[in-house]
Amino acid sequence: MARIGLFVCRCGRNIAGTVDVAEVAGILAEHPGVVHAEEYTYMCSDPGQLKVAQTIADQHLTGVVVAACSPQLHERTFRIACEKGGLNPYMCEMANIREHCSWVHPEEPATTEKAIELTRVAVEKVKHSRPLTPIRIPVNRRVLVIGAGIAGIQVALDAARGGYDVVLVEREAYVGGHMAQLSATFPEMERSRFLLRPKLAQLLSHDNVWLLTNSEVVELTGFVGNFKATIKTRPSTDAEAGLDLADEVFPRGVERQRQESTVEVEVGAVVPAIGYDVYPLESIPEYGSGSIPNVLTSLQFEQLLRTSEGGELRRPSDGAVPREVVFIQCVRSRDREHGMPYCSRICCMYTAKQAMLYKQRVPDGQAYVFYIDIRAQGKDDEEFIRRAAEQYGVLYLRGRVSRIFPQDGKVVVWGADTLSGMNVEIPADAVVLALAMTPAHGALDVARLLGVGADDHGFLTEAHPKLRPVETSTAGIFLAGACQAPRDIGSCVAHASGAASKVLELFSARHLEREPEIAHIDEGICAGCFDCREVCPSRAIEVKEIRDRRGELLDTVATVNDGLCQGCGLCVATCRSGAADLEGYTDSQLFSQIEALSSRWTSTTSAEKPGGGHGG
Amino acid sequence: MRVKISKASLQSGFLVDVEEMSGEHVWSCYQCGNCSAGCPLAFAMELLPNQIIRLLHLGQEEEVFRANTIWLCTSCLTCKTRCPRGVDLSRINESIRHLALRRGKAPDRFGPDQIEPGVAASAPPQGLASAFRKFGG
Amino acid sequence: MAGIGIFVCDCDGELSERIDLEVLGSRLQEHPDVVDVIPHPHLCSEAGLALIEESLAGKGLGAVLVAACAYDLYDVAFRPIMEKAELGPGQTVNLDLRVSSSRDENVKARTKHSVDRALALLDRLELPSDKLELVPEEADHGVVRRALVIGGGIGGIQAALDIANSGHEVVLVERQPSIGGHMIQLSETFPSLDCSQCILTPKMAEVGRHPKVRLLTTSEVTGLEGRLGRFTAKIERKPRYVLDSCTACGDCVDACPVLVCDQFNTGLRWRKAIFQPFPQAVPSIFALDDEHCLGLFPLACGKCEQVCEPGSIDYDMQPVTEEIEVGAVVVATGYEMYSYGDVSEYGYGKYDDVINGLQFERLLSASGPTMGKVMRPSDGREPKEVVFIQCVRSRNPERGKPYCSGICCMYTAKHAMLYKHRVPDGQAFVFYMDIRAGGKGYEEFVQRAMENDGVMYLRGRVSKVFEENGRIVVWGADTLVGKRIEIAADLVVLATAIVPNDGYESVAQVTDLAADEHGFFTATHGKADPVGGSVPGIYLVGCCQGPTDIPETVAQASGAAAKVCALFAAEPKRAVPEPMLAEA
Amino acid sequence: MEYLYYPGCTLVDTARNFDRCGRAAARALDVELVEMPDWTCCGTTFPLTNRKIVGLVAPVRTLVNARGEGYEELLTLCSFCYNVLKRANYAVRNRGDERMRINAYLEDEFVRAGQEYDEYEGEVEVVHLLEVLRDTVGFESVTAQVTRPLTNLKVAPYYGCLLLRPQSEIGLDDADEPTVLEDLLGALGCDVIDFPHRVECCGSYLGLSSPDIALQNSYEIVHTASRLGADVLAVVCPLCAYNLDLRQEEMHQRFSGFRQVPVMYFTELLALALEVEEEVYSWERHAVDPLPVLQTVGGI
Amino acid sequence: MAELNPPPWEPRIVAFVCKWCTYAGADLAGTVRLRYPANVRIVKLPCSGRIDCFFIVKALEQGADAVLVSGCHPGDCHYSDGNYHARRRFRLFRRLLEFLGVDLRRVQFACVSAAEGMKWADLVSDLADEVRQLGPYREYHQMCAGDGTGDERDREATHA
Repeated sequence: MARIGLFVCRCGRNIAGTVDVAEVAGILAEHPGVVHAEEYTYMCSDPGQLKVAQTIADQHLTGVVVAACSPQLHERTFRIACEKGGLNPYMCEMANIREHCSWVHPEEPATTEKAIELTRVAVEKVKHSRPLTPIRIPVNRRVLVIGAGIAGIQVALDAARGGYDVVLVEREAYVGGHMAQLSATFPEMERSRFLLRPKLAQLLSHDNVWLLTNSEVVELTGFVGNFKATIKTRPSTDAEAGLDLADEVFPRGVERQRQESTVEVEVGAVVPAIGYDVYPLESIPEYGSGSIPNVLTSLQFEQLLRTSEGGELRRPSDGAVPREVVFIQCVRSRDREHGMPYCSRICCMYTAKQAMLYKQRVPDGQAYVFYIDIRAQGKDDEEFIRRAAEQYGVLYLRGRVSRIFPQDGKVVVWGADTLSGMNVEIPADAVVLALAMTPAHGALDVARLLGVGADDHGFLTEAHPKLRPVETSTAGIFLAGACQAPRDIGSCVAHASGAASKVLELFSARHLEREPEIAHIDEGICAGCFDCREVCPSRAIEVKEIRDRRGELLDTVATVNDGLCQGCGLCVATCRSGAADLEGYTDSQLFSQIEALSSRWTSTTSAEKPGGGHGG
Repeated sequence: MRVKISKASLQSGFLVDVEEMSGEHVWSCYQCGNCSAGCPLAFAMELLPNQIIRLLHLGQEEEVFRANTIWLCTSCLTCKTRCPRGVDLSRINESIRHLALRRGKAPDRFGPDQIEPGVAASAPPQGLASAFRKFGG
Repeated sequence: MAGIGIFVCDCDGELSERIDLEVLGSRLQEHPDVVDVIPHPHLCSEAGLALIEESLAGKGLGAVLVAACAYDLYDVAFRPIMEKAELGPGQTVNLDLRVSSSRDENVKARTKHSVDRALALLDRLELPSDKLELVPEEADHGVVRRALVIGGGIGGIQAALDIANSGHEVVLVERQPSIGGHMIQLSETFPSLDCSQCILTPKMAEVGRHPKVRLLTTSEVTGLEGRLGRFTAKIERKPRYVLDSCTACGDCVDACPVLVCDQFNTGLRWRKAIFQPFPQAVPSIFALDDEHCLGLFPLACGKCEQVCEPGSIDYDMQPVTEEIEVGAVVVATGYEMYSYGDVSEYGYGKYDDVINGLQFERLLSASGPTMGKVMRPSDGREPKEVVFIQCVRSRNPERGKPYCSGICCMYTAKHAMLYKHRVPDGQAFVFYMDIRAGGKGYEEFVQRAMENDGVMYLRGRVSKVFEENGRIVVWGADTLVGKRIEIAADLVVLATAIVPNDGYESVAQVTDLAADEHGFFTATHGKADPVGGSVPGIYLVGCCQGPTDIPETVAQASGAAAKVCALFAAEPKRAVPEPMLAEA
Repeated sequence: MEYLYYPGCTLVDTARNFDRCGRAAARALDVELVEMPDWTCCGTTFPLTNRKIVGLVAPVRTLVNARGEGYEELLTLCSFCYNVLKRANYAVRNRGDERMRINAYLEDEFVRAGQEYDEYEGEVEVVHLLEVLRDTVGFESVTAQVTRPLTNLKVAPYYGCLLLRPQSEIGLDDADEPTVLEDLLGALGCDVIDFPHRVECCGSYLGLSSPDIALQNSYEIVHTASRLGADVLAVVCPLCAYNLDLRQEEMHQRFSGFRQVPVMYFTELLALALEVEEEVYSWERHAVDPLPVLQTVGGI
Repeated sequence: MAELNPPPWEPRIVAFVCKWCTYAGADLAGTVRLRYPANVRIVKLPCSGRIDCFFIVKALEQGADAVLVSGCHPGDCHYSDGNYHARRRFRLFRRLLEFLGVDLRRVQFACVSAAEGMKWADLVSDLADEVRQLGPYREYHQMCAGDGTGDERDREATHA
C-alpha cells in the first residue's frame, strides 16, 4: 500500500499569491495513499529539502510529491533529497503549480482547483512508479572540435593540455578562421596573427592533437561518451600549402591529405566552433549591392589594413589613397525588416579600431562613422572609443545612411545626424560597411547533423542562456564562440574555455552515469515484429536470439541498448503487443494520470467553484 | 536641405579658432545633453547648448552665429559643474561671442544708449558693466 | 652563487612599440639577485631559443625570468629548455609584457608598470639554495590538486562546481554568511526573465552538498604564498557565533531585540542582529552580526541563546586562521554599486524616493521587502511614473568613472519592463546615452520594452533631480529633438556605476594581482587569455576584472575552471592508443 | 580680528544698505572691516578666453594693492567681486604664462607711476564674509551672539552662481549641495526651507540686456520660493537682489497668481538678528518691503 | 444557493505535451508571466512520439471536453524525428476518430517550441474559447457513462 508524502511550496508569494496553498495540501491530504501533506515557504531551501528527507524516514514513505515550480528547475534537487531520506530518487515526482499555474492564472478558485488537479496527477503517477537505478556507460575520452578558428583552437588547446586526445576538423584549407584575416585587435591594437601564433604553436606541439584541414564532419552517430564521427577530407592543392598560419608557426608544417579520404573517429564529446559569416553585400540594393567601386565590407578593409602595414593604405579600385572614408555601422543589424533583428555586437568596436588604424596609415585623412548607439561595454572599450573621437578626430554621426551612390569619382553618402537634426551628404573616397554578423553558412546543416537546436537565424542554441551558456540540450555536445551568438575574440576565448571545461568535466571519469528513464522490452511478450526498430531514432533496438538448452534458435526478440536509448518512447507507442514500456512514463503511470484528471474528482472541491478562469 | 560635410568643412578655421581661444577641447563632448538639461536660460535659446557644440563638430559656423544662444549664456557654469567630460561651455560661448563681434556677426552691440533711463537709475553698476563687457568683447 | 638571468623579447618590434625595453632592462639589472639581462628581437625563434640554451649553460643561471608574450607561448617554447636545464617551475617565471599594453597610450606608464610586475615576480623565484623544497614523490611538476575560489557569487559558484565535478577538491571562501552574491538579490534576469533565485538556488544547494567542495563562509583570504601549482593560502574564518547544529528554525530571530538595517535588502528593510540573509541561504545556518549584537562582551542580552533549542549559539567563538595548500586560485570577488556619497545633483541619499538599481531589484523581488509590490520607500504608494537614469557616474571621467558599466542598459530595460508588468497603468521613462544591448536576444529585449511595454526612451543626460511637494522632479534633455525635458516622477531609479567589490584591495595585496586604476584586476591578455590573472596560476572571473553580465560571467567561470583542470590534469601523456583510423 | 575689505561698485551705490549692514554686523561680531583705500573696479566679469589677458589687469591690480596694504586676506561681500578676484588669483597662482604676462603689464604700470614692483604670485587670499563667519568666527558663536533670533521666519536660501562656481577654483562649498548659507540662517534662528532652485542663475546681466528673458527666468525662481511658502528669499549677490527683488512688480503684472516675496541680503538678516542700530537698514530700497513680514513673523 | 444558480460551465482540456519543447514553452509562458485561462491540464511526456492514441480516448472518456496534443516543430525534435512519427500516427488516428463520430474540433494537434511561450498562451486561450462555444462534450461522456445523463455533476451524484 502506497504511503505518499506531499509537500506544497509557497515559493514566497510566487505560488501562494494566487494559489490557496493550504487548500491544496488540505484536500490532497484526504487523497487515498497520501499519508502526509504540508506546505512550506521555500521547499528548495535547505530546511525544505531537510523536511522531505526527514519525513521519508519518520513516515516510512514509499513516494514523494513536491508541488512547486517546474521540474526542469528542482526535480533533481528533490530527488537527491529523497535519496538522503533513504527513498529511491525515482519515487519522487513534482507537480508544476508555478510556471503552469500560479504565474499564468489570476488569483481565483479555478487556479487553486487546477493546482489541486496537477498535484493529484503527480500523486497518482508516483503510486505507479518503480525504483530505478542510474545506468553507467563508458566514456571515450577524445574530443572532436569542429572549426579551427580562435574558438576551436582554444577548445582544442585546453582539452589537449588536460591530457586528452583532440580531433580538430577545419572546413577550409587554413586554420585561424576569421581571426587570421584580421589586422589588429581592439582595444589592445595588436596584430591579430601575433596573438594566434603562440596558441597555434602550442596546440600543434601537443602530440595528442590531430588537425584535419579541408575536412568536414559528414555524419555523427552514437551518444554522449560514445560518438562515432565520419570525417571527409578533400585533397589539398599545392596552392594552399604554405599559405597557412599553421605552416608559419609549425616548422615541419601540417601534413596534408593528398587524396580524398574518409575516416571514422570515435569520440566522447563534440564541440562545434563553426564561427560566423557576414551578411551578403550583394543583397543590399541601397548600398549598391556590391556594384559600386570602393564600397568595401569590413573584412575586405581588414585585409587592406593588414597588407598596408607600415606602408600607405591604397584603395583596391585605382590604388589611390582614400582621403575621406565613411564607416557605416549596423548594416542589416538591428534591422528586422530587411536584415537581422539582433545587434552584431562587435561592429562598434572594430569600426572604431579600423578608423584609428586608417588614420595611422593616412594621417591627413578624415574618418566618419555613422552609428545608432555606440556599444562599447567591454573592458577599456569606452575609453577606446573616446580616443578614436578625440585623438584621431573621427567624426561620429548618430544616424543611419539611406543611400550610397557613385558620382564623379567619389562615393556619395546620404545620411542623417539626428543630434543636430540635419541631413548630411559626404562625398567619400571609400565606404566601409559593418555588415551584420550571421551564422556561418551551413550552420543549420551542422545543427541537424549534431542534433542540437538553432534559433531562427541559425545560431546554435545553448541549454540555458544564463546558467548553461556553453552546453546544448544534447549531452556531450558543447558550443564554443560565435556560432552561439555574435561575440568578440576575448569573449570567444572565454566561451571556448568554458566549453573545454565541460569536456574536461565529462572526461574526468571513465564512466558516466545516465538517467535510467529509458525503454525496455518484455521478451516474454515481444512477438519479434521489430516495428520498434524501424521507428527508434537512436538505433537502440537490437535483435536478441533466444535459444534452448541445446542452443537451438527458438525465437528472435527485440531488446534495448541501455547506452543508446534516449527514452523517447516511440517504440512503446508503436509496439502492438504492448511488450515495450518506458520507465518513468509507463502506460500504467500515464493512464492513472489521465484518470486523476477525471471530472469525477471535482466532487472533492466545493461545488460553488466556477469551472475555469477567464484569462487575463 | 542636405548639409555637405567634408574634411574641409570639419577642419574649418572656425573650430580651430574656438578651440584656440577657449582652450577647450570641443571633441571631448559626446553629446549627452547634460548642459542643455541644466541650463537655466535654455528655454529662450534658439539652439540648445549641446547643439552649439554639435554644430561646431560639423563646422556649421553660420548656424552658430545665427542663433541667440551664445548671447544668452550668462557663464553661470551650471553646465561645466555637471559636464561628465569636463567641457567648459562658458569659455566656448565667450570665444564664439568674440569671433562674432570681430566678424561683425553680432547683433547690435548693447551699450549705454540701449538702457531706458528708469532702469539705469536702479540698475546695479555691476550689471551694466558686465553686460557691456559681454556684448562689447 | 648562481643568480637570476632575465631574457627580454621584443617580439619583432611589437613590444618596443609599447614599452621602453632599455629602461626595463636597466631597472631590472639593479635587482641584487639579477646577474644578467639578455635582450633579443624574437626569443621564440630558433636563434632566440638557442641563445637561451647556451646562456643557461654558460652563465649557470640559478633562476630565469622570461619577459616575452603570452604565458601560453612560454609554456610551449621555453619550458622544455628550462626543464632540460633542470630549472623547475620555482626557478622560472614568465612575465607577459602585454599585461599593461592595452591600458593607456603612454609608454612611460606601461614601462613602469612592467618593471613593477617584473620585480614582484622576481621575489617569487626560488634560487638554488631553497631548491630542496621540491619533494621527490610530488615531482609530477609539484602540483597540488586543490583549487581555492575566492568569492561565492555566481562566478565563484560556477567555477567551484566545474572544478569539483571534474573530481578536484575546491575550497570556496566567501566573506558573507551565505553564498549567492549579488545574483541572489536580483528579481528576474534579462533577457529570459527567469527569476534569479529559481535558477541560482539549485546551484547554491549543489555547492553546499558537493562532497568535493569545502565551503568557508564568513571567511577571508589573508595571505597567499608560493607559485603556480603550489600556493599556501592563509584563510581567516571569522566567528559566526552560531554552530553548524543550527536548524534555521528562526526562534532566535523572534527573541532578538536588536533591529539592524538589512544590507541584503539594500537597506529597504530591517533585520535582527541574529539573522539569515535570505531564506535559501547556503549554508542554512544563522549568523550573529557582532557589530550590533548585545550578547557579546559584556554579555548584556543573551536572549537568542536562551531560546535556541539545539543550543547552537556560542558567544565566545573566536576567529580561526588556517593554512591550506592549493595548486591554483580563482578570484571572483565581484562588484558593488557606486557609493551613495557624491551623487549630490540627483539627491541620491537625500530623498527616499531616489534609489539605485539594486534597491529596485529588491522592490521587484517576490521575496523582497515589499513581496514584489512596487512601492515608494517614502510613503509606500505605488509609483505611477518612474524615471530610470542610466550612466550615473559611468562614462563620466570628471565626476565618476570613465568606463561604461556594461550591464545597466539591459537591467534598466528589464526594470522598466517588470515595472510595467507590476503596474500596468504606470509609465516608465529611461534617460540614456547609447543603448548597449550587445548580447544574444538583448536587442530584441530592449525593443520589446519600447514597443510592447511602452517604455519611453529619452536620449540625454539628466542634469538635476529635486523634490517638490512629494514628487521627484527630473530635469533632463532629449538630444534628438533638441528639447529640455522636465518630468515630475514618483520614483527615480539611478543606474549607478559598477565598481569593484571593496574586498579587492586586500585580495590584490594578498595575491600580487595587477589591477587597473579603478581596482579591476587586469587579465594577462584581454583577447588571448581573458581569464588569466597577471600571476601565473591565479585566474579571474566576472566583475572583479570589469563589469560583466551573468552569461559572460558563467562562461568565464567555466573557462577558468578549464585552466585549473588542465593544470591539475595527470601528466599530459596520450591516453591508451585506440585505433583512430578505420577505413570507412 | 581685522580684515581688509573690498566693497566693490554696487555695494557703495545701489546696494549700499547691504554694505552698511555687513560692516555693522561684522563689527557686532568683533570683525573689523577696514575698507581698502582707493580701490578700483574688480573687472566685473572674469575673462573666459585665453586672448583676453587684459581682463585680468583690474582684479590683479586690486590684489597687488591689497598686498601693498600689508594684509594677507582681502574680504568681499559681493559674489561678483569675490568670483572675479578669486579666479584671477587662481590664474596667477596656477597658470605660469598668464602670471608672467599680467605681471609684465602691472610692473610697467607701477614703474611709470614711480613705484617699485615685485612680481605678484597670488600671496593674497580672497575671502568672503560667509567664509569668515563659518571658518573663523564659527556659526555656533554667531548663534551665541544673536540677541534677536529670527525664529519662525521661513527663509529660502539662494546662492546663485558666482559664489560657488567653478568649484575647482572657488571651492567655498559644494557647487551642487552647498550648506554654508543654510547653516548661517540656521544660526540666526531662521526656519530654512529646502529650496531646489538655490543654485540656479538669476539671469545676471540679462536683466539689463534682455529684460524679458531674464524676467521669465527670475520669475521661475521667486515664484517657486513663494509657492514653497518662503517669507523671505535670502541672497548673497547684489545683482541677484536686483533681478529677484526689483523686478517683482513686473512679475506681478505679467504672471497671474504670483505672490511677492521680499528679497533680503544675508547681511541684512545678520544685522537684524544681532540687533545692530536701525540706521543701517534702508527698507525703502527694497521693491518688496520686507518689514510687514518681519514684523508679523520675525517679531521685529 | 449553488444548486439554484450553478456557476458558468467551463471546458476541461487535457494536453499531452513533450517535455523538451511544449512543456518548456509552457514554462516560458510562466516565467514571462503571460496570462491564459486555467482550463488546460498538462500531462508531460518525453516526446509526442510516446503518445498512445488510447490516451486521447481515455481523456475524453474521463470527462475532457477537448484534448490538445503538442510537440516540437518539425526538425526541432530532441530525438530527431519522434514528432514526425507522431504526426503520421495522428493522421491515421484522426480518420479513426472521424469514423467513430468523434468531433475532430475537440482533438487538436499543435507545435510549440521551448521559445514560444506566447504561442502556447494564445493556443490555450483560443482553444478554450472554441470549446466554450461548442459546449460540454455530453454526447461522448454519455456514451461512456452509459447512463442517461453523463453530465459531470449528475455523475458526481451517482458516485456519491
